[in-house]
Amino acid sequence: EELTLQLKWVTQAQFAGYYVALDQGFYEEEGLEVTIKPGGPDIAPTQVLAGGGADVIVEWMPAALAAREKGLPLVNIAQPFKKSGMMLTCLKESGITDPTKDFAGKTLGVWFSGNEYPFLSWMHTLGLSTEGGEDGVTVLKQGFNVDPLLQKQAACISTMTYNEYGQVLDAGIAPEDLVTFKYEDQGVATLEDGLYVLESTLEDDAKVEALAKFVRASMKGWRYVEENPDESAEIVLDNDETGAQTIEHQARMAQEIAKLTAGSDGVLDEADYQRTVDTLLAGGSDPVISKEPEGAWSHVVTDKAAAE
Amino acid sequence: MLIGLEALAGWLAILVTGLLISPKLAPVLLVWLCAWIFNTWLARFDTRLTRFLVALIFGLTIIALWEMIVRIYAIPPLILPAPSRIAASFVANIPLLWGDFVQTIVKGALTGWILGGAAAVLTAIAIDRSPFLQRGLLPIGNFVAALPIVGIAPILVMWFGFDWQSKAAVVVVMVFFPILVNMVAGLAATDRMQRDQMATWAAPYGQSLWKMRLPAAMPFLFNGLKITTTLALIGAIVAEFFGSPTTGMGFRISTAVGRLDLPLVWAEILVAAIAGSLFYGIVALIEKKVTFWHPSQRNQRG
Amino acid sequence: MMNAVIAANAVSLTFQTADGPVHALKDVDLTVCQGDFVSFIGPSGCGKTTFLRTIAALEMPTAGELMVNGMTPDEARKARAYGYVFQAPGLYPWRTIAGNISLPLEIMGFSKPDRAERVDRVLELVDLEGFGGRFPWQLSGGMQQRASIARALAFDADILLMDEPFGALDEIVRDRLNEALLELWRKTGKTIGFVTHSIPEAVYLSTRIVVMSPRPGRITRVIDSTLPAARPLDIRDSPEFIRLAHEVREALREGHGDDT
Amino acid sequence: MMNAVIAANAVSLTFQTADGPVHALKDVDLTVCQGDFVSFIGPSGCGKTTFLRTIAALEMPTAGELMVNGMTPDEARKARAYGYVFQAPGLYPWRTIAGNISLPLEIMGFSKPDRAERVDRVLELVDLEGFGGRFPWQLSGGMQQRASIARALAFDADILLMDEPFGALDEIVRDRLNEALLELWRKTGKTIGFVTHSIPEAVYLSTRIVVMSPRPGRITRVIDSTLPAARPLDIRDSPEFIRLAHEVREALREGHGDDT
Amino acid sequence: MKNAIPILTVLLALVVIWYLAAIGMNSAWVRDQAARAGTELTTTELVKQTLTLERPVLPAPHQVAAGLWDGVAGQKITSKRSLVWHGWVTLSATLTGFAIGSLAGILLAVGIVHSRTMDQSVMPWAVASQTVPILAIAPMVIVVFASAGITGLLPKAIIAAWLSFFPVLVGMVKGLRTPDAMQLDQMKSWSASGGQVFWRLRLPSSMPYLFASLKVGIAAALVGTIVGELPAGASAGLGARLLSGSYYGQTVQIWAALFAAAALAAILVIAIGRIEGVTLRRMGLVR
Ligand SMILES: Nc1ncnc2c1ncn2[C@@H]1O[C@H](COP(=O)(O)OP(=O)(O)OP(=O)(O)O)[C@@H](O)[C@H]1O
Ligand SMILES: Nc1ncnc2c1ncn2[C@@H]1O[C@H](COP(=O)(O)OP(=O)(O)OP(=O)(O)O)[C@@H](O)[C@H]1O
Ligand SMILES: Cc1ncc(C[n+]2csc(CCO)c2C)c(N)n1
Ligand SMILES: [Mg+2]
Ligand SMILES: [Mg+2]
Repeated sequence: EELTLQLKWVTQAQFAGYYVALDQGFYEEEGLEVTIKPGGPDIAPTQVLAGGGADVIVEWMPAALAAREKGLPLVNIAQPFKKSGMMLTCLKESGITDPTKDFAGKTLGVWFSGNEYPFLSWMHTLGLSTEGGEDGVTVLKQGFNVDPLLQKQAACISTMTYNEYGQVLDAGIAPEDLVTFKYEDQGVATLEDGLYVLESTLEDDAKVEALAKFVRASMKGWRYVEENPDESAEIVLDNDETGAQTIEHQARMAQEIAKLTAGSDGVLDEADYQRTVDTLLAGGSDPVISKEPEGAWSHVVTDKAAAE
Repeated sequence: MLIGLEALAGWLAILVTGLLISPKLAPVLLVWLCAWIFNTWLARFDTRLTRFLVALIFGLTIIALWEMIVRIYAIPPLILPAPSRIAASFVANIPLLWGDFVQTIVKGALTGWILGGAAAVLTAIAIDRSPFLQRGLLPIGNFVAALPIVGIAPILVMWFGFDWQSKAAVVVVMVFFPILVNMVAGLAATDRMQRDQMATWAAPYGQSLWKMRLPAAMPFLFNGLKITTTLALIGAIVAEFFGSPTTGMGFRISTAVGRLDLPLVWAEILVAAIAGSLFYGIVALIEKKVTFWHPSQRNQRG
Repeated sequence: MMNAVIAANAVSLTFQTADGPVHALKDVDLTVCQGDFVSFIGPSGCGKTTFLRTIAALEMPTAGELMVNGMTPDEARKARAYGYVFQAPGLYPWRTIAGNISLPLEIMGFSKPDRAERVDRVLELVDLEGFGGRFPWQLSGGMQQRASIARALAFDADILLMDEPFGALDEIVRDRLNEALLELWRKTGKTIGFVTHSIPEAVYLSTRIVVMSPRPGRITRVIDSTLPAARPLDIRDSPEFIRLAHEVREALREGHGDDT
Repeated sequence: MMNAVIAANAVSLTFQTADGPVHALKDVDLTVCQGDFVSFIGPSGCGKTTFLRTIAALEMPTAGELMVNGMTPDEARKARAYGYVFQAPGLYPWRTIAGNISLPLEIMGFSKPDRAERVDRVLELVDLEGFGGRFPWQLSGGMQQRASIARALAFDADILLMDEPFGALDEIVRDRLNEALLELWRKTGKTIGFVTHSIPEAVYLSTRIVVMSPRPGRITRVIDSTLPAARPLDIRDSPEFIRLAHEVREALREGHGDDT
Repeated sequence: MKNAIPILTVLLALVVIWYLAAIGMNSAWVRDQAARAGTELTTTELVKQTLTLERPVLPAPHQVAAGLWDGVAGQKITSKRSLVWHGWVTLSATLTGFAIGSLAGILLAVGIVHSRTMDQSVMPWAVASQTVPILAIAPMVIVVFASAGITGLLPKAIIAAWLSFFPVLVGMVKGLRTPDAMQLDQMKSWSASGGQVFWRLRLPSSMPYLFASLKVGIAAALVGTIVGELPAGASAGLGARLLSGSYYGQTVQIWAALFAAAALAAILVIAIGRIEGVTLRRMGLVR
């Protein structure tokens, strides 16, 4: 059986579980033929799914719920990432120590293309406008890399624990010179990499069967990553067509990722879901979602996966 | 008349194959055929008004066909929104679109285009007297012009910050060499007799530059300016992908795609197309006024 | 000898081209006096244009000596001694006829009212009153050529060099301009160098006819005109005129080699 | 009257332009017989070219009747009755001289050996043997013009229409080509329509000289030549020639209004 | 060859300017680092460090050269780290797109020259089509094609074709219209058919214009391909290489890919120039 998975970003250890499952033949054992499509900047996985270019996508929940409100019936079928890896990283010399007081008047780097929702929620809870000015923050659409921080174009930038933070360190800035704020610690964490399909897919029992196999094999992949981060990094590297990744960086990423997947068996925890929804609903004047979503998740696939 | 019959046969063939591929296409093909026949009839008059009408009808037909196809095949709006939805989004978002237009086109593209153009013209005049520099600079210029902007953009964003200044810098880099090359060619465009005349009057360099070379270079300069109008827009928009404040057309397009607000994306594209056509049209109009004497302008009557 | 305006002494000019050297002029000797009307005639490529250009300092001779008004040609050029009419009108299309005529005047620093006055005067001279505001491309070829002549006349240079100025005109218009040119020359006493392909034209206009021959470009005959100073148009049917024309044709045919 | 090859009956042609109608031809009557050599002369813009083009069906008369070989001009064109030589050589730069000459032959579907044979024949006729493999820009202007004439001759049309074919050539070359053209005409008995600006050329070549006048374009005089059929070049110094030339000049001057 | 000395001179000047700029732009970072580490720097040390940074703001020429050399010669051609391999991926899509684009341009031009309706309808919109920021919506194009089951080389090639068809169209329309009235009249006086006029007059006279616009077109096609490669992040090609370099802040890698792309463009343009030379010489259009 054939399945196409659309990733949220370029080939890197963030998606090691899937690559390992493919490489180690976990999918094959289940009788699946899986194609993994790497993503990239400005590729919206939700749009690819809507266009029929993929069967399953890896997406963050805020973007998925926003798409659902826009009329694209996305359903979360599994949640391999238990924790959020998002944080805001600031230079110590910018003088920021307390998010509730020090952000006003500063420039902050934020990712857009559907990744901006957690940030907007957070700023709303802090009561900060994102339109700039004395008592708001100036938002800069952060490009592909950590340059805005290194060039001091922004006081803080968005980073992932497993990726951009490492890049900042690699660039030669010591951890002592940095201040970081994890969304997790600020109480605004939202669920990250989950697996989503269209509602209609779940009406087809054969498809559900295949998805169950897929989730089971993928989780097996993630377990493997947690146990063998270095080898997993190698596997990811083999699958990277650009040849730009380095083993050091990917190995560290695999280790950091393992911290986020730890404790997840793929089943979405309703409490986590509710926390994400609540955070998003609090989104202020331009809320990410305006009403409590319904049917945005389903356990049928994970239940089936566990049953066999 | 014979040619008319041939063309008709051709259209019938297209019609039949179209219907064979998908019978649902019948109304689409019918509208197309009617519009085409009407246009063919209209094109015969060949006046300024009918030329405009023909182009307009062609455009409207395309839009009508687009709307029909989207509806007939129920194409999801997440892939291709219908023109009616795009228009609705356009109307609903005019203040937003205006802000983006100012940020990207007025501040980014226009500033960069003017700076780049001015720099190119001055450079051309500076190297005009030195064949050595010309021979050395132009091939390298062509090489630099071939550098894909997408590669330069992140670097310039890194250098000039994320606001419109870096977009203008990208535009400067993009338009500089095409204008330079045209201007250098233009300054060399005087024929030998015209230069000899200046020599028999013992004209100093400044006079012959001002009274002969610059006027003679205008058609070439405007050629370069026209080509670069669309380049300037593209450069300013694409550069926003590599970092921008939270306004601008490139910013809006990428975030709107992320939010699956496709009608807004297309409304931005519409703004870009209108602005680009206007920009081009205005430059062409100025060209007409400035180079009224050039054969290519004189022959365009009626 | 009267005061020599142009004195060429064994002037040679060789162009270096990709196919080897071209001897455009070889050992050309010629003295032109104040008030002479000298025509140059000869087959294509014999160096007529080149010689005129050399006089005007648009080319440098590679050998020999050339003096104009006792100066080098380049000094004479800087002293604005020449009016030069090129074979094609060569008007600047972005200037009106009046603007074209006033262009050399601007360059030479004439005052604005002086310019306007001169432009009007020469426009009348070449029969173009009322066309000053038109652009060159709105005029017929003949009118453009006349404007170009007017331009060369406007700043009153002592030496007028004209390279086939009437080549593109029809016979009737040409006759008129020939008459007008003779008239102007008689009135002003300018020294004129005139290139033409037409034997009757050369005979009709000149005090001296210089016959040239190609490969290498050289002077083969200099024929002094025996016609009177006053020349109505039908002097061209007179036996004296026909004799001179015949002489020129014979001279031309001698110098005309196996060319194309 | 002998068999009329071209019969124009009150032919008029008016161009509609942005500045109003231009009467390029008005009530032109003319009959040209088999074997005639007709020259058209007249000031610029009098409709010479337009009349030639109308005969060749490149323009449509707006009034009047025009018959060629008893057909409409367009039928005659389709029957390939014309060879047309334009004022400029108009050779295709991407074809050799031989390729240029054979182009109309290819279009008309002549066989390959026939083409080669004809190309050789006309090249010889215009004195260009050995130049068939050259490209146009490797030849002088005169040679190009001859190649262009050769091209019009190659397919042996009965009617040869030539629009100032020698306008750009110098006098000596022109003389030669004039002689050659007369020779050809005598040998083949073609009917020739010939536009020129030169009075001596018209007198030298023609059996009839058509003098035209502008605004509106019309025929003002038709002068039948009294010269003998055999015409050496120095016939031009004969009193009869000079008389004819004078007559033509007078006719021209009459028709020449207040033009430019 | 007489151009060699001027080019080398200008090149030398550029390299010098580049070095100075590299020192200038990188020094802020070096100073910052020194301050963080609490050390003092001598000028020579400063200069040395600015030219050997791992993540320079502006890499020095020798760093780029080393990056290029490593990418071209330091790897097996089939390796994913080889610029030759990425160049090849980009090249194949460029050529496909260029073929589609120029063919479309030529066919449209033929139609426009022969049909007044097409001339009046299509031409104004062809101009407008180029004002659509195709580069900005490239990601969407890729997605839309993917939804129609078209993936891989073709979507990139279509973006390339979109950018390259316009110059070819404009040049070809101009070229096909170069024959002047006299040449057309000549054909008419021989009563040539429409096809004969096209093949023997219009097409040959359009050749110089065609080649000039093909050169512009192929450079545009390359830009289109590279942009098409960007959103498809992790796939191969010079565009992907640029992007990943940018993503990881590896300036040397960006510049190396950039120069590789420019060199590819230069090679393509020169190649067309060669074909042009041979063709036009055969046609006798070059002296
Ligand atoms: N710039 C140049 N470089 C090389 N050769 C030249 C140059 N200018 C003229 N010649 C050659 O010098 C010779 C004389 O040319 P010139 O123009 O003086 O002839 P001409 O008598 O004016 O002919 P025409 O009657 O055709 O105008 C010709 O063989 C020409 O090819
Ligand atoms: N296509 C056209 N459209 C409008 N007017 C035209 C056109 N062709 C010719 N004319 C006008 O018709 C008149 C006759 O032109 P024609 O070319 O026949 O003159 P001609 O006698 O050949 O002159 P020349 O000696 O200058 O070649 C002129 O006034 C000309 O401006
Ligand atoms: C233009 C752009 N858009 C979004 C992201 C954010 N993003 C997508 S996946 C992912 C996980 C980290 O690798 C992150 C942060 C980015 N970096 N650049
Ligand atoms: Mg000359
Ligand atoms: Mg004519």
